[in-house]
Amino acid sequence: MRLHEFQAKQIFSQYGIKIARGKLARNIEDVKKIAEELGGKVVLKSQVLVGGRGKAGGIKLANSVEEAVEIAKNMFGMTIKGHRVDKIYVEEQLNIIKEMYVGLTLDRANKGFALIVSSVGGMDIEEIAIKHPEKIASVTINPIFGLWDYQIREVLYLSKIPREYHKELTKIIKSLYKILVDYEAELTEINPLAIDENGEIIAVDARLNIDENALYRHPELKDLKDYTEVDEIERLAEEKGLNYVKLDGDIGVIANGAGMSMATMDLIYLEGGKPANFLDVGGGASSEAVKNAINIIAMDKNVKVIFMNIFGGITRCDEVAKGLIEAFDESKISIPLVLRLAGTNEDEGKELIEEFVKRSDAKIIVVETMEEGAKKAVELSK
Amino acid sequence: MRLHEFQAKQIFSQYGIKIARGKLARNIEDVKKIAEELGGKVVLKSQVLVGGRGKAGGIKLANSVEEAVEIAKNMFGMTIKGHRVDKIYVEEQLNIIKEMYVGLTLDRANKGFALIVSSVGGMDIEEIAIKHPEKIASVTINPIFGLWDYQIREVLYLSKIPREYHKELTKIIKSLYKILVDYEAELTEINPLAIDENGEIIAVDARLNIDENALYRHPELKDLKDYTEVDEIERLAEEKGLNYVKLDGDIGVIANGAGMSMATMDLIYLEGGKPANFLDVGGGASSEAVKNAINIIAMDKNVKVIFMNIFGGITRCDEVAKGLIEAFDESKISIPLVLRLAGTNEDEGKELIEEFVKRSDAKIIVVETMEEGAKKAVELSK
Amino acid sequence: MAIIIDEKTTAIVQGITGSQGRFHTQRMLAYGTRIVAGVTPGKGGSEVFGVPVFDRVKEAVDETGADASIIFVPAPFAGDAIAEAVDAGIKTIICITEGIPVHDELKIYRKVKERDAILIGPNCPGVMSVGKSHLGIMPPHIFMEGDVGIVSRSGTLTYQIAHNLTKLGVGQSTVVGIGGDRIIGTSFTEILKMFEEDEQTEIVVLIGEIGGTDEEDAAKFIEGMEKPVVAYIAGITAPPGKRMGHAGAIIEGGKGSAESKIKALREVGVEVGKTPMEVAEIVKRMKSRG
Amino acid sequence: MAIIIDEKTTAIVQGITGSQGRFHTQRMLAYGTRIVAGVTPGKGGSEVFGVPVFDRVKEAVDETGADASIIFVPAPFAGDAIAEAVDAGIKTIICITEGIPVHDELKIYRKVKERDAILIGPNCPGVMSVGKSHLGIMPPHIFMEGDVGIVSRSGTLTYQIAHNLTKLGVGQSTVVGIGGDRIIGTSFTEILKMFEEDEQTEIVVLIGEIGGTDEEDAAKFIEGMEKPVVAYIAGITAPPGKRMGHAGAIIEGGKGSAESKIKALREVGVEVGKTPMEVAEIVKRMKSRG
Repeated sequence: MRLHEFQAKQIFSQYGIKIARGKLARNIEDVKKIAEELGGKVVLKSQVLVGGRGKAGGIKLANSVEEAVEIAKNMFGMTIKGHRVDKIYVEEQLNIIKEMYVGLTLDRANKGFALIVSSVGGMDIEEIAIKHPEKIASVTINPIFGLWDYQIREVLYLSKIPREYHKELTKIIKSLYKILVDYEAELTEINPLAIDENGEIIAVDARLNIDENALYRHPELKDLKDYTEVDEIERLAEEKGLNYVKLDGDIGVIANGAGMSMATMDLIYLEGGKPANFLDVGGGASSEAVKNAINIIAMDKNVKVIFMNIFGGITRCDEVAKGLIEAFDESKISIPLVLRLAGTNEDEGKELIEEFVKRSDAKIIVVETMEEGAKKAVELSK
Repeated sequence: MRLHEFQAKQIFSQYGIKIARGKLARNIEDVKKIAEELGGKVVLKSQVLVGGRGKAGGIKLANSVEEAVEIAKNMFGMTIKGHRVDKIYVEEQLNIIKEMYVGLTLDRANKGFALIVSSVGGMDIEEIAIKHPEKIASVTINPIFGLWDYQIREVLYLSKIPREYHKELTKIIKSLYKILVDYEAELTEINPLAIDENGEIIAVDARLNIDENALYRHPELKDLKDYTEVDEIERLAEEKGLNYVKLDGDIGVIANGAGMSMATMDLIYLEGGKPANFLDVGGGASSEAVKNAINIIAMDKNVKVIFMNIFGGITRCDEVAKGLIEAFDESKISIPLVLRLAGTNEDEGKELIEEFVKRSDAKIIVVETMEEGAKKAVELSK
Repeated sequence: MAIIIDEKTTAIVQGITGSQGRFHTQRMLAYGTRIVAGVTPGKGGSEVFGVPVFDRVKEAVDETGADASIIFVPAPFAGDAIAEAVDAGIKTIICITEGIPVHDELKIYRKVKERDAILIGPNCPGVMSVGKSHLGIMPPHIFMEGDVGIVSRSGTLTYQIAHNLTKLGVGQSTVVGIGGDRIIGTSFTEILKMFEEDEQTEIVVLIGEIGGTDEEDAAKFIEGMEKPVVAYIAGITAPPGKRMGHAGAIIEGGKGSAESKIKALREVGVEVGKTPMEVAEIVKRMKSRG
Repeated sequence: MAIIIDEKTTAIVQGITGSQGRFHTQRMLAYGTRIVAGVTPGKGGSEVFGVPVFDRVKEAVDETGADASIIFVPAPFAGDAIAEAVDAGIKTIICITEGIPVHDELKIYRKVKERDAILIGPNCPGVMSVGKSHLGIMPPHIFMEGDVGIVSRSGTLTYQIAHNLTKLGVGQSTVVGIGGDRIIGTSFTEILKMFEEDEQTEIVVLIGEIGGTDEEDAAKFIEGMEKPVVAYIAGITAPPGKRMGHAGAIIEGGKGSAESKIKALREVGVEVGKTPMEVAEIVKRMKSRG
């Protein structure tokens, strides 16, 4: 779960990391008031849970209250990579003389965390990492021992950041690590971490991603989850406990298992079609889950055909058939559905479907293999 | 550093462990007021930093305010194993139906912590541990992984405490472990841990020993250190940074190194004498430290002779001689001192002493070996 | 022979009294797996399908001498269950549980290594040594005994490919689901090593997916392997998903995509099937040549 | 031969620019110890008695190939210094620093074991392989090369007994101060094992003191040793000290006193000297018999 900049900054600040003065605005009035408080020279930062907002015009400087209001009028309601802006963080302008990068993240390969520091920061850090890897210093943290001070000295030394800043940076890195541990985060990142004209080190942006699986141990964090900017269908899917991601194609996909779902999408692509979504009903899916899945996909107006690809291991094909029939029965679904049903209780499932197709006008096409199903679905989408 | 019961209970309570209602009294007035608040039926518990106060009469029940006051009159000022009572913790009486034991302590042999639980508790727990080891359940905690839940289940299972109490005990054990880690304690212990008539589990006593070496990381704890009941000489020695323990013999002992100091005491004992103290001036002792050491020992009225046994490794014998001379010069010490000086700069040191003895009336007897020195000191003490 | 488990493996089921534990215990017993005990704290003394239930793993091990454990314990308690198992001396642990916090998984990874044990999973379908022993949640009827080893990060996709192989008359030796979480106990490379040394296995099928660099690392090992490997990588069209900030991109250094994985595997001579069926066909072809 | 260090050992000094580090570096160099580098963060590029100083241990090791380290870093930073040394690949670490928090010592103990390194100390006088190498703070002039190994928890008492031996014409092989803290990196037993295998050492002197059960544990090992052990235990008259509540008594189970240690040692045939001089005399007698 990714937090907004303003939420992450609040937490970072509680751990002693310096941030610029600023407040969250939910409307033009707020922007006016906050800009006045901050003396007019402000930065307006759209609060959207997506990267690259700077390049997409989601961050703007204003040199007066009036200018701030004008910018905010355009910024509220704009869409950045599909995310609608309904919150703006208004912050004082800083005179920055240097931008750096510091981040801590899960390191899968080394079964720990990576501490990454760079003497350069800002929007182009990823490119720099590829083109100038020598500008990126990192160490691996073994989580059972935690972060050693010598490791901080090591990355700071390798980063070639002037020694005068090491003491303050050491404090910031220790705070970030403490946040990582206390909040069971997957990522704590400051990019850019800026040095201002007074030599103060200030977090200009703040990123904090929490492990959703650990949220039960941090009930206070659940309230920080922001659904307002998320697609309506995605929100509904999450409510129903389904793993759904909207895409821009026209073939609805339902499969059981994440790997199976991806493989199904890949097959559609190989046949020349475009998947409208990723949807994993999960292992051992109930008829209820299958019904919900079909209803959610049917909400997407772009969907011309649904390909449902089930290989029953724990999942029972008769359960799947029941859910499918209920969805078609109750919701009068008119979209054609290509069905591939194999594995546990395959015959019972197929029998149920056969009966249903006879007694209804549902367009359900049963296929034998997933390869065949993908081909059929693409055909029907053209 | 051992905390008082009332200090430990305050911390335990902050971590969710239930304690009886109670307050600290520093005089009879306090006792009266607190006993009234608690309804008269109270327990008076002397706050001294020594074990076995119950058996020594330092814990008494009162059934009325008047009785509480009477008991307090006797309790204030009494001495328990050399510790003067100047604080009484006044607590409500509980109706206890069962006493248990739970403790966490440093486990030297296993390089970790030991979690110990027993279905029996109270004053005789150590005897029980020897006579009925089967009544004591314990597990070792590897500190880098921390305490696993299964280990708590393990000790509770082995302790044979009825299962209905396991849930609450699990919470208490987790709290005790958290205290151990947060405060860098060497010991957190509740003995007895009582079940009252309502089935509530309550810490009747509370023990928390903090690692003195870690105090710099817990500055707030330094203020909890209580010197009031400690021997005046011991307090002064601590101020001067000397490792001093008062004993009841008449031969003052000064040596460098803890092992050397103990060996010196053992030699005195073997020769039929009794050491008046343990005093380690430490490795690389300065003349200042030596001077302080002599002055502190001279404060003890029981001391008839001082045996100073220095083997100079890092410690330089000339420095030692200088400190000794200063002490005798400045403080006009009349107690005879047996001096054994060997090792680094031995000749220079001995020369300084020889000159000093010539020009003063200081009674300094120089010997060649520690065995000889012990014999001489014992002779002089008779 | 087989890897990880075989007909001599005696196993306990942790979380045996839960609905998942109960359901799969019955299925594993039906397959012939030697389930000798179950463990659920507080349920000691009861039985599940004739299997005695204990309160503690240590007790279960002392009583039965079990050498493996399969874990169905809910996510908040699963890490602790794994620690209990390894501290009781169990050397092979298969953790089915999904949704374990990643900080727990990191700690457990070190705990298992400390005891020189093997952890398969978490969030995996388990291990099937075909015809010998099944510790997992796989549908047994789709497998056929043979000489193809399968190692996979995905559950259903594994069944699909095993099913395809069986339909083509190609049997399997051991089928291992290593789990879909970011931190797992055993990597592709470690399983490939076992297959390379397994007498029964002649060909290995590796089923990967986007994310992480485990497939790229495996490619390095495959370069030195005697036995041929056929692969399938899911996720060419997958949405980039929730990217881990800049930091994630920096440490993966351009790896992690399906393209990167397929490229790495092809460079060391691995045939990568475009569809699950193609994977089975490649294997079939190899065998008829071979 | 010698144990732990010898004339081939190349060492770094962590905390070389402090007053202790500087003082003892000079003494160790004078003894002929091969000190090849020093480390003090922020002081890289300087020199101490001709020894180059680096900011980081890794740098020092890369530049000089050092295989041992002696630590004079102040207590709050000493644990970190040990971790830095082992992670840089150093396998022998001697920590002189006194006053390290015990929770740090516990963590460091595990860290050192994880890297299969040896930690002597903390709070110890170091190691003297007589005539070959000295990594410690011992007074070199009291030692004489020979075949008696000494292992001790106490500093000054060690010098006293070594001095006594030298005066009686009995030389020493290696003298090891394992440190006086409750949690130390290497136990009596581990050092006894090394002496038992050391060709130079013929007799071992063990100098213990009250507290803990390390001497009792050593007695168990001595029972199976070929080489004779002579012991001294300090603290018969020591005040019981700050007892660790009931818990401490419970886990030590009646062990820890000088009596308990002397009894355990005598039961396995160890001669225990009543005075430091008697220890030396016992050894002398053994040698003249032998």
